[in-house]
This record gives sequence, C-alpha cells and structure tokens, in this order.
Amino acid sequence: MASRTKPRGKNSSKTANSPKAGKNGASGAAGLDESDVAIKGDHLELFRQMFLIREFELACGENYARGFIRGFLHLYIGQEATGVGAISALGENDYIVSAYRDHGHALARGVDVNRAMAELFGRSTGLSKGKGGSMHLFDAAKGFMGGHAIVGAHLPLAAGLALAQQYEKTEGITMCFFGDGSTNQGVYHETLNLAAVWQLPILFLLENNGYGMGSAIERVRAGGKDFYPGLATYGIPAVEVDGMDVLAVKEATEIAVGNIRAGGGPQFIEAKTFRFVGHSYADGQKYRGREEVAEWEERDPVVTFPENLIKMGLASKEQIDRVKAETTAVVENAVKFAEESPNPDPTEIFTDVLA
Amino acid sequence: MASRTKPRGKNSSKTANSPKAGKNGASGAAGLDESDVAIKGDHLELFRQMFLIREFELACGENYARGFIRGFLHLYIGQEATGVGAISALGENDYIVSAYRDHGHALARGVDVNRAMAELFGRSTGLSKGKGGSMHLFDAAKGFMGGHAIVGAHLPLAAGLALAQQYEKTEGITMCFFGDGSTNQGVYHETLNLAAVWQLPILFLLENNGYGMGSAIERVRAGGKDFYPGLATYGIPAVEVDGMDVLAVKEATEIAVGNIRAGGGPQFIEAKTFRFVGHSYADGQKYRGREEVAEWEERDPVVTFPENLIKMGLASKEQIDRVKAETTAVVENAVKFAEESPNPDPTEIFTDVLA
Amino acid sequence: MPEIIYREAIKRGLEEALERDPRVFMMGEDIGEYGGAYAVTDGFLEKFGPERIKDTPISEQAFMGAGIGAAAAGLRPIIELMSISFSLVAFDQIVNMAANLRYMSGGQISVPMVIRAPTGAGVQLAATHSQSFETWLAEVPGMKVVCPSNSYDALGLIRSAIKDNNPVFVAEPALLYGAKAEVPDEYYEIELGKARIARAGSNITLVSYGYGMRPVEAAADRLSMVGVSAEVIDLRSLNPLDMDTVVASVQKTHRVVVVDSARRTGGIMAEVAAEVQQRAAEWLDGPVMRVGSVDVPWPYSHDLEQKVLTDSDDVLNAVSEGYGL
Amino acid sequence: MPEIIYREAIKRGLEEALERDPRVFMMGEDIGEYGGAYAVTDGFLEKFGPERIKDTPISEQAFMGAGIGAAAAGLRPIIELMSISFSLVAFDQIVNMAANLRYMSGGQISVPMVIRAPTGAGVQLAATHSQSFETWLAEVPGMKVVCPSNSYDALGLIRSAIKDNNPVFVAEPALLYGAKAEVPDEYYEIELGKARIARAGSNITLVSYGYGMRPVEAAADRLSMVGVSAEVIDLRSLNPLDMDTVVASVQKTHRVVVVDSARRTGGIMAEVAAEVQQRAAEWLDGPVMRVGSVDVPWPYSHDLEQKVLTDSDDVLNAVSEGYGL
Ligand SMILES: Cc1ncc(C[n+]2csc(CCOP(=O)(O)OP(=O)(O)O)c2C)c(N)n1
Ligand SMILES: Cc1ncc(C[n+]2csc(CCOP(=O)(O)OP(=O)(O)O)c2C)c(N)n1
Ligand SMILES: [Mg+2]
Ligand SMILES: [Mg+2]
Repeated sequence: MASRTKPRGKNSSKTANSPKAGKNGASGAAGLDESDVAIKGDHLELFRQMFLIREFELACGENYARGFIRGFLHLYIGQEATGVGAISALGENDYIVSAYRDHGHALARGVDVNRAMAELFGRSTGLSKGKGGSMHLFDAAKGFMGGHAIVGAHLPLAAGLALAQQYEKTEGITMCFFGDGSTNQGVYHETLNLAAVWQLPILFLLENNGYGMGSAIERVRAGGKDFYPGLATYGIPAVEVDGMDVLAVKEATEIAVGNIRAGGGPQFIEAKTFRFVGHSYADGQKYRGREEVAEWEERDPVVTFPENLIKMGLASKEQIDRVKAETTAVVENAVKFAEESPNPDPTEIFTDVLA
Repeated sequence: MASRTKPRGKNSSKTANSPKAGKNGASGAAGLDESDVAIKGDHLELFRQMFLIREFELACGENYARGFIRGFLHLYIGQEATGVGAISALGENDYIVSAYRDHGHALARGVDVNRAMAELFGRSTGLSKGKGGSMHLFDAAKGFMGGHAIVGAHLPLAAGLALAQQYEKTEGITMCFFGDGSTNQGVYHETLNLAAVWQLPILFLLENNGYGMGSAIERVRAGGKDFYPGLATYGIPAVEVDGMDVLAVKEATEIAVGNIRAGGGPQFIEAKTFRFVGHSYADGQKYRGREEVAEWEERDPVVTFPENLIKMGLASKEQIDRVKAETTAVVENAVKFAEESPNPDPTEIFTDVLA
Repeated sequence: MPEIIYREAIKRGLEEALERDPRVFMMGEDIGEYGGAYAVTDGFLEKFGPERIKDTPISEQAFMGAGIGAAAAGLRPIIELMSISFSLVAFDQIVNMAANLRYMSGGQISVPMVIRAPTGAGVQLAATHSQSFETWLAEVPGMKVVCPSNSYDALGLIRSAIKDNNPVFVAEPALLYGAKAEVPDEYYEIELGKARIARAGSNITLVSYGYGMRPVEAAADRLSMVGVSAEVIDLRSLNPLDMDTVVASVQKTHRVVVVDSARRTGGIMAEVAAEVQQRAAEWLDGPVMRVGSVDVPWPYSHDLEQKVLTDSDDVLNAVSEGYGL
Repeated sequence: MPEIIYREAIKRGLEEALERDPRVFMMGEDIGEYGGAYAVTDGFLEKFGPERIKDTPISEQAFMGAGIGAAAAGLRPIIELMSISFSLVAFDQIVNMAANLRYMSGGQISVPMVIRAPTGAGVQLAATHSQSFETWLAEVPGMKVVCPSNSYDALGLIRSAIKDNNPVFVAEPALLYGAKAEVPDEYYEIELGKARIARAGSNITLVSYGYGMRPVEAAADRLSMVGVSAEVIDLRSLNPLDMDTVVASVQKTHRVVVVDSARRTGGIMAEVAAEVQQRAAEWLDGPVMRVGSVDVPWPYSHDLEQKVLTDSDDVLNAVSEGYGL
C-alpha cells in the first residue's frame, strides 16, 4: 500500500532539470536559457533561506549567551535543507505546524525576520508581542500555526487544520513537522490513524535527526532507525528522503503535496537529517561522539549546496557572496530591531487571554 | 520479524493429541488410554469454565434487570473461548490484567465465584468489598490485577507488572487483555514500544470482536480488520487465532507463553471473536444487523465445544450434563450468596484510601 | 410553558446550531451510528450526515486536538466526551493547547470550540468514571466552563457557548439528563458568567451549581419549613465566576453556605468560599461554611456512594453549625 | 553544618534509596545517558546501571503506567517527569489509576511510587512549560503531594516519600535547584503532612510553600523592619495538608495571608483560605487574605512574567489591605 521509493540525493539534479522548469526557450546571459535562469533564481532563493536560518540561529546563540534571549532555545542548525526544501513546495493557502525547534520553519515560510527575532527577545514588536518566545512562534496570516512545545501535542492540531481544509473544500493542505522522538508519543499514532481514516489533506514531515534530546533513536524505539516502512500499517504512503539535500526534499515534497491535492489523503515524508548542535542551548552532548557530528557536518547543506550550484554553473560565486552579505545584514538588522524594540507594556499580561 | 502463522481452528485437534499429553501408556475405561483420560479431564475443565462464565453473565443480566447490579455492565457472552483458552496456558506466578469486560477473565483465573458476584452486587463480601464493581474486579492473591475501565489505560500497568517480573527475575509473565477499540488509543502504541524496547515478558492478548461499542473497527481504524501484521513494526511476534476455538487459543497461547519464558520478549495474539450481546446492558445494537450476530452465534463455543467433545468421544453427554448442572448450581449459589451478603459498613468509605 | 428534559434541551441547542451555522460540526465517540452514549445526539447522523457528525476512533487526544485545530482554522467544532472522567486523557490538549493558544500567539489565533461531557457521580460507576473535573478546568485562564443544573439553563447556556469565540467546556451532570423543566419556545440565551438567583431569601445564602442544586434546593425547602428563608444561588458558570452576585446576596443575608456535589477539598467551592470571606468579610455573621462530597475515591456500592455524595442533611448541618439556624 | 544546593539534596535522597533498597529504581526521559534535564540524576547510570536507571521513550503515559504496575507488583519506582507541565499527558494514569487503584481493589493493591517533577514559572518557558499542577494533584484522594522549599526539607521529604507506601508526588520548584541551605550529615526524615514554622512571630501569619516562600520570607523581612512580627509557615506537604499548624498560628496572631507563586484562583491556597476562615473564624481580626500570581497564561517576556509572578509587594499589599499593617 505505502509507496517505498526512496528519493535519493542524486535525484536532486532531476528536479533541477525538471520539465516544468523548462517552459520558456528564450536565451539569456552566461549561455543559459531563460528556464535555467528561472531555476537559478529558485536555487539562490533556497540557498538564501537556508543561509538566513543558519545566520539567524547563530545570532540566537550569541544573544542567548548575552542574556537577551532566555528560556529554552532549540536551534535548527544542520536541518535547514529539510525545512526549506519542504516549505518551498507549499502554496499560500497551506498551513504549517511545527514543534519547539521552529525558527527554521517560520523563516522558510517567510515570516518577518525582525519580528521573529523580537519575539525571542520578548519584545512588544515580536510575532506574538513577546508572549510566546522561541518555542511558540506564530504567524497566522502566513498560515504558520506555531511553534508547540509539548512533544507530539501539535500533531492533532495539524490534523484539525487539515480537517478544516477538507471540510471547507479549500485547495489547502497542512504540513506538520515533528521529530523522531515525538513518534514515541501515543498522540502521534492517534493522529496518523485519524488522518488516515478521514483521509485528511495532511503531510506528515518527520525530521529524523537520530536523537530525541540525549536519546539515540535506537535506544528508545522498537522499530529501528527507519520510520517510513511502518506507515504501511496505516495505509499512508511514505517515502524517505535525504534531509541534507534541499532539492531532494523539495522534489519529494512536491510529489507528496501533489498527491494530497489530487485527493490522495495523508502522506508521509521521513527526512534523514541531523542537528549539528546540542538539543538546546544547555546541552553538553555527552551522549554522542564528536566524530558522528563531524561526519554529518561534511554534508552541511549551507556549505555544500552553494558549492554545488557554483560547480554546476547554476550560480556564480559573486551571487552567492551577495546573498550571504545581504542575509547577514538582514539578521544583524533583526538583532538591532529586537534590541531597540520596547518591552511589552505591563498591561499586556491581561490581553489575549480571551477572544 | 514477526511470525505470521495463523493457527487455525482445525489445529485444535493437534493440541488435543499433542505429544506431551501422551506420556502415560496405561489403559482406562471406554477404550481410551490414561493420557486421553487426562486430556478428557482438561477438556471438561475448559468447558466448565466457559459454561461458568456464560451462566454467570446470564445471571448478571438478570440481576441487572432486577436492580441488584448497577452502573455499567459489560458481558463477556460469546468471547468465552478466548479468555478460557488463553488463561488456561498460564501458571500461578503469572499476572493477568483486563479491561472493563472482565468477568470472564476473572472467572477463568479461578476467582471465587461468590465473591465475584457479591462485588457486582456491591456487597461487603465482594472481591473489593463492593468498592470496585463490575468494571474493577481484582484478586491480587491470584494475580488478577483488574478490571480497568479507562480504555487503554491498563496496558502500561500490565507492562509495569511485567517489568517487575523481569526486574526480579521471576519466571512469571503478564497477560494483558484488550479490545480492538482500545488499539486506537495512543497509550496502546506507547506500551507496545516500551515492551519491545525493554523486551518485557508480556503477552498482549487482543480480543478483536469487531466493535468498540457501536463502532465497527473498519470505520475507526486505518489498518483494516487485521491487527497482527502491524506488530512487525515493533518487532513483536504476532499471530492470529480463532477466538471461538478454545483449543486453538490455548495452543497459540502456550506457544507464545513458552516463547516469552524462553526470553523471547513480548508476544502478541489477536483472537478473532465476537460479543453476542450489546456493548453494555443499555445497548440497543442499532449499529449492526441481527444476521451478523446470528452467523457468529452458530460458532458459539459453549454449544459447539461440548458437541465436538461428545462427537470425538472425548466426553460423554452425561459428563457434559453433570458439569452443566453443577455449574448452574454454583452460579445460583453465588447469586444467593451475594443477595444474602450485607452491604458494606458505612465506615468503609474511609478505608483503603491510603496504605 | 412546555416542559422538556435536560437531554432534549442540550440536543435542541446543538441541533439549532448545526442548522444555523455550517461551520458548526460535531466530533466524538459513538455520537453517530450509536446515537451517543447518553443519546444526546440520537438521530443527528441521519439528519446532518457524516461530514458534520463525525464518529471518532477512541482517541481523545487526537480528536480533541483536531477540534482545536479546526477551531483555529475558523470552524466551530463541538466535541463530545463520553464522560468528563475521560477528559484526563486529553487534559494536555484542553489545558495546555486550547486554553493557551490565543495568549501564546499574542491574540492571532482563537479557538471557538465547545467541549461537552457528562459529569459527576451518583450512578455507581465507581472511582474511574465518577469524577467532576469541571472544578479543575474552571481554574484555567483562556477557557470558560459552565455547568447547567436544569433544562432551561442548559439550552440558554449551550446556545451562548456555541456562539462564544473561546473554548467553552459544558459539564452536564449525568444524573440530570432525565430531569424535566419548563423551557419556552421563544429564543433566549444565557450570558456566560452570570449566576442565577434560583430563589430569593433573606436569612442565609446557599450557593451551588449543577447537581449540587438538588441537595441545596431540598435544604432550602426544609429550612423554609422551620421559618428560615434561604436565598439560593446557582452559579451556572464556573469561569467566569459571578462573585458579584454571591457577594451581593451575602451582604443581604450575612450568612452563606457553599455546596458542591463534587469532593469538598479544593475545587470551585474552595475558591468561592475563599473569595466571599475576603470580599464580604464585614457583612458576614459567621464563617463561610463549605459542604462537599467526602474526600475519597468514588465507591461502587450504592450505599457507600450515597454516603459519600453531598445531601441535604450535610447542607443543614453546615447551616446549623455555622449559624445556629 | 555543610551547605548543599537543592538539586544535590534531592540527588542524595535518591542515591541513598537506590543504595539501600534493591526494589528502588528510576524511570524517566533522559535521566541516564543525558544525566537528567536538570542534572539531578547525573552519574546515576554509571553507578547503578541501566536496569535501575531506565531511560524511557518520550511516552509519559506508558512509563507512568509502567511505574504504577511495577509498584503494584511490589517494586518501588521513582519516576522523573522533565516538567510538571508534562504531567498532563499522563494525568489519567496519575489521577485515575495510581490514586484509585488501592480503593477500587478494596485495599488489595498499593502503589508505593514516587513521581518527581520540576514545577513553576519564572524561567521564561512560557505558557505550556510554566505550570504548577501540584495544586490539582493535591486534591486527589489516594495520593500524597509535597513541595519542598529548601535543601533541608527536600532531603527529608524525599526520604519519607520513597519509604511511603502510597503514590507520592514531589514537586520541585525549578527556580530553586541551585539554592543552598544547611543540611546535616546525620540522617533525618521529615514526616509527610507536617508544615514547618519557618519563622515564629506574633502579629500575622504568612502561609506558603515551595517557591512562594521566597516572596513570603522577603515580605516577613520587610515587615520586621517596620516592627511587624510575622509568623511564617511553610506547608511543605499539600496533601495531607497540615491545617492544625496553620490554625494554631492564626489563633495566636489573629491575622493571616496565604500566598501562592502559582496562579491565585483555585489551587491549594483557596483550600487553605476556605478552611482557615471556617475553622478559625472566631480568632480572626479580618479576612484571610489570599495572594497569588495573576490569572493568565504564563507569558514568555521577562518583564511580563515577573509582573505575573507573586512578589513580596503583593504580600505586603495584602497585609496592609486586610489588616492595615
Ligand atoms: C510531553 C513532553 N515530554 C517531554 C518534553 C521534553 N522534550 C522536549 S524536546 C524533547 C526531545 C524531542 O525529540 P525529537 O522529537 O526527536 O525532536 P528534536 O528535538 O530532535 O527536533 C523532549 C524529551 C516535552 N517538551 N514534552
Ligand atoms: C478513555 C476512554 N474513552 C472512552 C471510554 C468509553 N468506552 C468504554 S468501552 C468502549 C469501547 C471499547 O471497545 P473495545 O476496546 O473494542 O472493547 P470491547 O468493548 O469490544 O470489549 C468505549 C468507547 C472509556 N471507558 N475510556
Ligand atoms: Mg530528533
Ligand atoms: Mg471490541
């Protein structure tokens, strides 16, 4: 029942040359025709988003150390390709739901960088006026429905959003991100079952980074390292994809989203990925060796993707550098914006309790 | 990983003639040798237990109508072969945990019939002094650890009992009964995972009677009617068995229990069975047709099993009738005992709150 | 005025909403083909179809969360729990998700959703099935909780609950489903957060809600026979809590007994007692007397359960102990 | 006397029990290889091995239930929840299973188990992660709840909790893990259910527990500077609740303010207030004044969170409003 194709990293080139990108025959600069230019733009945008997330997260770390950001801080460093690739396949009317490691998803969705940073600083200009913080980012206008900090608890919320989309017969779908550790929560299974029984337009996007906090997945999960085969039980089509390869993720997601929009019901993508840093800012990582991290770091999408673009002639070094410089400025600006923003007015404690 | 053998009803004859039953060569009455006599005794005991449960449940229904039994009453009528067959494979040091449809399991475990009935009457002589009622039968001395009325909530309790058996290196195992409907609760999946990760000595015994209250399983479960294939995901060996065939259930259980005692970790049996009556006493069964019930009733183990025993010469009609008469008297006595037992002393409300 | 039973009142409120607003739909275990464990939704599946009357798997976390999500997207789900005792399984979704979502998002998201469940003891369902968790839910900021004690209030409150833009928990005392009361054919609503003076009086104020109104009304009758005029207040809404009505009554009567059919310790009546004595200290002739069921798990046996449950004797004892009446 | 921090006190109590009684073992998320989210169990895995220090999957229902089962079989499990906020996910197991099992079985089964969890707000974890559900759990018959406010009590109470034959919930204010206090090397235990007079006084009684002791002690200091002698009571145990100690103090001081760092509405301080005014009515010179954090979900922003959290100003305002001191 469940599809078992494993889109590989290599497939990414197929996406890059995908037919739909080659509509237009007019030729442009650097010996590439216009369709390639279009692709080039796309690629740079994917890179920009990944780089933005990386810079944003690094800035978060710094400002946590400076005491401007407090509470729990879970960085998305290493997983950028998954969030960016997946979200790039969505349309305006789609919803996204995430857990507490949510900065990357929010940024890939295009939330205001300044307001995101201001939220982490707890300022009145934050996305949630400083009330939610790092683990609870929201931008409802963009369909970014949080940021949820109870492991697994956001899965049925996502199912409910998808239920509304089905009920109102919109074209929209809901994409729900969650980690390997969260699949041990009963509510994960309840939600898979509900989504399958009701054939909800939902894409389950598992970011399998091998660890739930300090727990290597093999130590706490009976089914081993691979999740996607188990989805057959629910009759939910599932694929595995290289979560370090932004184009592979994008391609797999486009297919899955297409299937959902065509009425195929819930779909499941398992992205194999890795967080290069600790679970949260406080984590000393004594549960894993430096070598394992180093191995994954070699596949850092923020490094390898632009290298490949240049190698394949899809972007120039200058273009990449310009994106980097612009993005760095954006993040610096965001920190400045956050720093200069006022704290919420004390009376804000009483607002937003009831509608 | 998971074993997929489906022991069938026909296998029951194999059990009846199983090698271990043929140790002794001395010949006895009716042209059967002593080993067959031993088997005969076994069979009559299985029949006695099934008949006891049936009579007990019928008496419960009557006394509910009379107002002596109150609250929710869930009868085990139709499922006798599963409980009796499964529990007959256990030893003294094993635990049993059940849900709210627990009378059959308690009786098969050999709890005092009088005290069981008195509990349903809410009398001081009841198993739990009248404090638990129908859904919460307990007999800790016999390892019968309840009787639990929150759907799915008893599964981790059973895992914890098994954990204690593992921790203390006893030979004991824990058998946990649960219904098809309960498998939609997240806690079911959490428990399967925990049991598998820790390789607990637990036997999951699913009584798939096709309905959770008024919900036919296909309407509320994505995986269809068969549960045992899904267990492969957890690496838990699972088999399906005809739950209307007491010997098939007994055989499958003996194998599974043997595997567990040999260190094979958790095992899973799916018994396909049926309740002939409503979910609880109040249920009008408008969600299913009379024909479906009638079809299953043709396989009523309380009728077919003794017929087969007589047909195969393993028991005489007289023996069957004697068991029936004796058992009917036992249940009548239990009702009398319950009726004549005093209500609990009012001060009993304060006892047993804390240890 | 026509009399209808409590179950019918709830049913009418639901039916109206389903007819009026296409965004309203229902989810719950066996609310469709089975017709509802307490028959409140009997016939709904036939009338409104499976898109709007959704039978769910037994998975309280999933369908509660799905209700929250659907509400966040602008629908107006009504979730039925078969028993308030099962709300515990979904407590994280109700307390930490539904009630917090609006605040955490800085007001971006609201959750216009109704959760309904039978509550309370008295029908011999024993410890796991006889709880009254509305008293806990009433303490959660970000949601509202009502518990109607009669058909009239049930209809008026369920109408308002469904129209409210917040999560509203409607606790329905299981013992009351068959109880009759007059309900007009004309449309009315009851504002959430307003207590009702069930009976005016001058000597003492008795406060309760839900099934607790039974022993309180009985006690008031018995008091009137000995010449004591009790003012009886039905809180109806546990959050918001209408302390103004209670305090005003106490300023008049100078005496008050608060009564819960749930357990005595903690719960909403501890809140009411603590608040009344603080706000109305100068007007009180004695302590706020508090009455509730015995603080033990609910026993199955009929006699034991009745012994645990608050009755009018308990109320009268408190009246006499506190005020010598 | 040597000073140790709160975290070390809890750790010592756990370590002793693991050394003393082979039936004691621990379960929880990341208590082993990671060393515990708050480092309480750091080094335990190495010392006691994986059989006794069990890292669990993220499945609070399963491992809570497994703890209950193991306890029912005679072991003495200690369960760590990473946060009391996550207890909601397992609330059914704690409230409807652990606490009811003994009663429902007519005393056949007991559940000698300890559940530990960090509790409370103040570290900017926002709405989902800052709750204080010990106030709800304290209302559940069949279990005990303690919340030590300092290292000395933490060690004494955890010792007794582990020896108790009932489910005992130990709520550990997250803000206190690093706080130091004197703890003797000699063995001692603290009986569950006994409040502590933290400071003797004659003019007014201040009652609190856990992190609430901070604003209360600060308020008592400030009061003493203006010549008001406050008697400070640390409840320590929320169930059983030592009302006798509170009432005796009020009989002496005639004034009382009850203070919670958890939200003001409901909770255990409503219970204490309701009970004190009923039991000590004749001795009181004014109403029982109740102070608690603002009744809103916990905001993330530092300033807002501090605004919500009870502080010593709130306590002094109540003292002045209620008693003009
Ligand atoms: C119900 C609940 N239990 C425990 C936690 C603490 N916790 C936060 S994140 C986490 C690990 C989750 O791992 P995973 O799902 O793999 O996500 P990742 O952190 O790898 O992105 C844990 C145990 C929580 N927030 N909620
Ligand atoms: C958490 C919870 N939700 C709902 C119920 C109500 N309920 C009791 S039994 C039942 C059906 C269970 O079906 P199944 O597991 O198949 O067992 P069967 O009754 O067929 O033996 C339901 C929904 C409950 N007791 N607990
Ligand atoms: Mg992970
Ligand atoms: Mg069933």
